[in-house]
Amino acid sequence: MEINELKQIVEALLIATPEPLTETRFHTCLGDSVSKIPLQEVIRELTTDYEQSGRAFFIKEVAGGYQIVTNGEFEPYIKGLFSKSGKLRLSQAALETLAIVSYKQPVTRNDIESIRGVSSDSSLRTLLDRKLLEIRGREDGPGRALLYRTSTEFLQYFGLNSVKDLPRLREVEDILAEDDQELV
Amino acid sequence: MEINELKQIVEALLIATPEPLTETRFHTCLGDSVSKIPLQEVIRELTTDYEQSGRAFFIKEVAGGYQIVTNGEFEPYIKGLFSKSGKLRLSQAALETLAIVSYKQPVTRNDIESIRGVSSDSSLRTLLDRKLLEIRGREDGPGRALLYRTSTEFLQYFGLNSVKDLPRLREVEDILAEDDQELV
Amino acid sequence: MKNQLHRIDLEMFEGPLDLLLFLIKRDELNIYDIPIAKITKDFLEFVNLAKELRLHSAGDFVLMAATLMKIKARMLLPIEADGDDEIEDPRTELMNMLLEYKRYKEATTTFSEMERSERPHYYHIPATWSPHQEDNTAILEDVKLYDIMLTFQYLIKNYEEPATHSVAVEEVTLSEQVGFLSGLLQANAKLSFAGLLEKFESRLVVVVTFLAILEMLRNRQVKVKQSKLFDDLLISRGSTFGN
Repeated sequence: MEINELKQIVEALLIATPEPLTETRFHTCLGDSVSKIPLQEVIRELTTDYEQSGRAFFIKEVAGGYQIVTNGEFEPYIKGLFSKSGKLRLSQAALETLAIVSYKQPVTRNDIESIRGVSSDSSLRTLLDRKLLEIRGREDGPGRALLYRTSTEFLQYFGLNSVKDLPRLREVEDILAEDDQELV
Repeated sequence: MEINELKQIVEALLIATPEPLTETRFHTCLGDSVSKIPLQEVIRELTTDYEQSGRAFFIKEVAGGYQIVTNGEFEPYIKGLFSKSGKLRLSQAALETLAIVSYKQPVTRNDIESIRGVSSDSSLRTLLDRKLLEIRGREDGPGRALLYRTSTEFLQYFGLNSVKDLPRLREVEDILAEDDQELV
Repeated sequence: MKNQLHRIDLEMFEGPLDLLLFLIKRDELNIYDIPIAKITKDFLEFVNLAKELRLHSAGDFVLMAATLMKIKARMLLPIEADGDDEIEDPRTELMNMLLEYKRYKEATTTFSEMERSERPHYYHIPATWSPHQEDNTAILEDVKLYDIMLTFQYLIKNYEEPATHSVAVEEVTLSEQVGFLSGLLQANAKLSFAGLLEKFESRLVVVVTFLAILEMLRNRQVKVKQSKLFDDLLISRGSTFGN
């Protein structure tokens, strides 16, 4: 199969897919029509096409695959499509909870609460409702507490390819040193 | 606003909209930036662009609005997106049936229907087809009705070791509990 | 300084640790050597001043107040160095909690920035009526365990008679606990806080009781003393008790 045909197929898949298009999924879709050109290269070609023809969208690498997203400049118009004028932002409490889960996962509610020093039911609920977190099994210990993890939606929400792409959790010494500098 | 700017805005809206883009919705999105060009004309121009540049998608008029869909010829590839997808896609009816079997297993079709209050034949069939449920044995009673349970695939999908690891209702209520009771 | 404190609202803080970090930063305190008496005083003052205590987080603030008082009491104990065993600073656990929390609080800023930069981009949502679906009912994308559990809860709530499903909600108010403590103090000259705690099973009751003690302390209905030997609180009648 040659590149132009592949470009069309990949474009169609990107338009139809409800989740990021991964290399594996792409090959499932191709079936017997084997291609020697890697998905990454087809994506690169499509990206150039979209840029040159002034499309209002681009292909984003996210959650281990590819998905079509709109260019940032159109946000003021797109907001009007959604009743609550666009995306709801997460509260500080929910962001704290997410930060803890993403670095320490899988974690129990107790783990979260002992770090935050405050009960975290309502943030957990918000995050589960928005599918940014998911329940994944139970702890082995005696309490057999439920375990929480981040989801694919989490990666999409923050535009990450994988949890490994998160900036490293800084050491406390670095943070404190910076605090001191601010004071001077 | 001139046609080229409008084309880009409409394209962005079509990419982001969860439901068909209607004329009314389009004007809500435009806000104060009034346009004298009707949506229909912008759509016509975009359609020509897509045809000329050999895009794999087109704009379809549906339910009183417009939506981007893939060209029919790519159907064979797109099917692959939905076969054994990494995500579980269920109808509300199937989800309800699955929820009842998960928590009340083993159950008969009768048990399910008396909780849901509607016939559940087709959701049971869907769930059996997807291998999320399985039939295991019969009830002892006089009717000897078939008993439904969740399958190993079900456990694997949700990362559970056993059915006992399902979140208990009490745990759910913890998370769902109202937390802004007034003290004084 | 005091007036500044007045304007602070409890809800500004994500919890007691957040408030402590604020106090440490504001007064340029050394996190590795926290002046526990000062910070306990400021913390308690803050908790008392916070006008609208919403129970959910107020409980966590009150528990922290109790922890701080416990540490303060331990700090007063004469240090009996055995030579071999090094005595742990009573502040260590709190310090570690604060340091750990600080790391995640810092990371929260990063998450906030990522959220902001992703905000203008919207993912393409494929047409919902797509012919790839088997039927026309609304398809729920990416069903999670949480959805299964919510659905079951919803179904079962609607199925069962409301009467058979009524949950006994434990209700306890501040004035009830004030009354309860007054009753106990009529009969006993002294009450041990630790002893009281053993009576209660729920954290909510503990919290409300502690708040009641603080309230009575403010009105001078009780006096609270900390024994030198134990870090327990001893509650006795105050100057306005029984008025």
